[in-house]
Amino acid sequence: MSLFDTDELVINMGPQHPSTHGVLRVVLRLDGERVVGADVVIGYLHRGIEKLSEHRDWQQIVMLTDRMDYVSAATSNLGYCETVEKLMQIEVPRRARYIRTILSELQRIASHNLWLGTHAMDIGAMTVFLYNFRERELILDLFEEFCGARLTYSSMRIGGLPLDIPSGWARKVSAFCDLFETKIPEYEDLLTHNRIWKERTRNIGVISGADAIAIGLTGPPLRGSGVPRDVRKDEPYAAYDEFDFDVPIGSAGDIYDRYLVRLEEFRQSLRIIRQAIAGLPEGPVVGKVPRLIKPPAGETYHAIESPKGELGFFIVSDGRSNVPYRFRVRPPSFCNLQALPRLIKGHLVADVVAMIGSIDIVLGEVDR
Amino acid sequence: MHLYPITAYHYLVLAAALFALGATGVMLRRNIIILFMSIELMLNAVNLNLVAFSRLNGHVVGQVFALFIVAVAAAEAVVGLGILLAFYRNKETLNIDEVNLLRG
Amino acid sequence: MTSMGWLLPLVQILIVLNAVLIAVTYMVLLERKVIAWAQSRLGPMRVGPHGVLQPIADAIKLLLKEDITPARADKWLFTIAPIMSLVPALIAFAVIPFGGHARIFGRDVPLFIADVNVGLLYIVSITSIGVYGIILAGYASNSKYPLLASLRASAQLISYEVAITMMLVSVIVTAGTLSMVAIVEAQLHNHVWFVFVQPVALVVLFIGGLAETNRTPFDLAEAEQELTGGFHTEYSGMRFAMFFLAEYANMIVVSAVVTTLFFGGWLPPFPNVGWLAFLGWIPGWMWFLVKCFVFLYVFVWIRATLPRYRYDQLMRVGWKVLIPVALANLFVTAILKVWL
Amino acid sequence: MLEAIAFYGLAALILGFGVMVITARSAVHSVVFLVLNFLAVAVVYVVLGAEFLAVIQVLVYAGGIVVLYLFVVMLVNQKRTPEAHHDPHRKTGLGIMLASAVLAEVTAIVVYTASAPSASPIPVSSPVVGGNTEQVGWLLYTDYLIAFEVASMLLLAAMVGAILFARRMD
Repeated sequence: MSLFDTDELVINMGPQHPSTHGVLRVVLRLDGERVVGADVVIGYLHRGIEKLSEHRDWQQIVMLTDRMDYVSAATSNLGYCETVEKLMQIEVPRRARYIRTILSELQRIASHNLWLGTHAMDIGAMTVFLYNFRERELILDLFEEFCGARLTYSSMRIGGLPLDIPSGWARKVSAFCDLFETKIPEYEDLLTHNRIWKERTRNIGVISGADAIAIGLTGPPLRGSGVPRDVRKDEPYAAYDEFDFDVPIGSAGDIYDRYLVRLEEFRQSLRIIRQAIAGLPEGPVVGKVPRLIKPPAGETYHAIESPKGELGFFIVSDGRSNVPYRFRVRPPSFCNLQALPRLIKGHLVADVVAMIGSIDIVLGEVDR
Repeated sequence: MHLYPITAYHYLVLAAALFALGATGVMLRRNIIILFMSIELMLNAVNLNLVAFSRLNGHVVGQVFALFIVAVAAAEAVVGLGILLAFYRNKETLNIDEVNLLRG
Repeated sequence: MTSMGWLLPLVQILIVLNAVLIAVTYMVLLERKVIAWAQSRLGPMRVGPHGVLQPIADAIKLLLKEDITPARADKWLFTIAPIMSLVPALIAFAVIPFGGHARIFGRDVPLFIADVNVGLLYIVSITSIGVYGIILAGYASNSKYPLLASLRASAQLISYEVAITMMLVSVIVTAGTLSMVAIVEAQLHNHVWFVFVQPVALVVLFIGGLAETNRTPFDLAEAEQELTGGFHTEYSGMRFAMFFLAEYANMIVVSAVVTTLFFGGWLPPFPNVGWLAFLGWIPGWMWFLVKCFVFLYVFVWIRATLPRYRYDQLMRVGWKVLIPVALANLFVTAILKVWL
Repeated sequence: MLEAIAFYGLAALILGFGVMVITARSAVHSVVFLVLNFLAVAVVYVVLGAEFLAVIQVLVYAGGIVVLYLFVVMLVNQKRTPEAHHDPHRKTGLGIMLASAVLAEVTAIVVYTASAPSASPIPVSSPVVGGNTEQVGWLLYTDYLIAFEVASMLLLAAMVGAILFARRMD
């Protein structure tokens, strides 16, 4: 196509487009099929969660955090609850911390399932999509049994959990782990050594470790570039300091490495869940929490490793009212999305969808 | 010359009419691309003639000639459109009347 | 007698056209079912037992849907594009031999519409017309995604046609004829299916066929995830159905051509082996359909398995792999043909 | 009788599409009519017993050359229509006169020759011996081998030339 001196073609990818994972809008300037410039336009799903939170009392905010990263509600719940606990210096019982860990690792698997399915679908492998949803369904069943919801769980409370796990639940989780372990090779058979998959993902969207840090990438995109940063390891929260697990890192920093990193995280998550189930302590699931939650005046920042990256909450309390004075989220999707214009410049249209997929964004979290 | 039965001459008349159409197009239109297409029409008329003659003489030499014309037409189209694109880049028009660089 | 001579081709055309259209609609059902099984789900189950009436429901839906023409579209081209896409796909069936001769009502009836001596070239030239439907659809829609898709599709079609045609020449050299019927008969006389003589040609032809029909992994002109559906994005209702029919009819054409050229068309397997003679009891057209079905199944199977190539990779595969291989194959074939 | 119907039908189609080619307002429409015209001509070739040429006509002309035209028409994104500018020196009437003169002359020659007593028109239905494709191929690779090779060189040169012309000067 470069034979012909065509004008630059501006196309709007999104906000209504099958592979922008929601309502992301990317304004692409194309020369033939090559992208010469890209502007990412966000805000189509803005609901003002941060501002809204300054008018809800502390327990109600848990529900709002569900609606940020709606495919990974449990980790958002966890991040918020731990931040408030840190602010109020509440001791969470060990059993609650274990269960929180199990929930957030299950959530990580479910989120990665959704990511792998849609990412593979964007690149054209439709069967992987349905395989992943088959397994994600089982996790949703587990969550439903635990808290009654399948998407927006509100599964945690400040100081612990709303309720203990049902009897037999732990056994079901173990059964799921055994089953899921046999399913990972199914995804790998379809993708990892597939020539087309490799050609589509290798050396595409490369970002070096230094660049990744400079942009502020976190989570699998950062680890795919070879930076071993994982909040679970570096600043352990919940019960992560009690378990053995590895932080997988990539080397090339391309789409393929990010894929491999997430695939390995499936296995590491299973490892953590198994240890947690095996060592699940007895005891209460709620700590000593005052009836009226009113944290002392002060501010705090606390981050957890959500499936997408570092999810941080910055909360200021004035100590007088029963609402936060300032509530601010550091959403991993939003920060990782910043890499997109830099990644796609000079690539082809087809790569754009692969890259949007590889950084794994959820627009609910980007726009909040 | 009767309407029926159809002889090779009928085909010759058809070819002549097609050729005249092409010639008209070349003279009337100003869009260079349509001009080119008119030339293709004329080449086709010639081909039709050759095939009709080949039928008339019961020999396929005419068809071989027609094949060569197809090859030449392909070459003509390729080079012609290449020139056209180069021209279009410079002047941003396809009007034959504006192809007057040699007029000074 | 003369009146019968006129009637026969008409009846044949009617039968083939209807059979093809029904086959195409059921091809869609087959695809949905096979992919569903590959993905551990059930596929259509509601319309009729196991969804066997689904194609009819789909057809009725498409027929009754509102046929939208975008306001700024070129109406005339927008209307003619699906027709230019469907017609070549259907008339390609004219030279495909579904069987040898059969005796029906005491008459010797050929199971093909026409046996022209340029049969194979006819198919190649007819399919090369199909590209107009795609280009015009993209242009007439006056919309950016379809335009991009139609440019992709036409570049793809044109480049893969080269490899396919060269491979067909290899087969023609082997068989020594251009007629589809004679190619099948050549396989009978040589006592071997050409798949054993020209395995490379089969592979290249099938890959080229995938690209020609815009199927996975070469379906990037219809990539929903990239181009929101491709050149027929702006189409709806009956006109969309025509593109749909054309695509699936083309798949059947490719399967039929591959069957005819490489797998002995209507011949039973190994007709020269004595103890396999009982296979000859099954009529030839059944064999033909079975072989076609196998290839259609492979089409669907590939779709369920593979991701999609990128545009430049597709071009690279076409120009830097398939065409050199096709040339080398043709060269070797010609040398062997002359010296052996 | 059947042949007469076929001939007049096809002739009407060919000339009709030809008229559309040169009168269509949009160049894309012209291209479409050109394709249809070529297809009709291909059918005439079949009627005349030149199946191979007919297939080549469809394959090379309709499937190849005209696609090129279509590409160019679509890619030269026209900012102003070519017909808008009118050269005052242009003599349209003279053009029509010239074209009709050509038509009249050629037709007159044909009709005169056909009705001359010396020319006994051979009915078209006289059979051509042997397979058409083999004959054409045989002639191409024996008597016209040099011409064939020259044609292939011409195509090669055209290809190189076109790439040179169309390439961006940078």
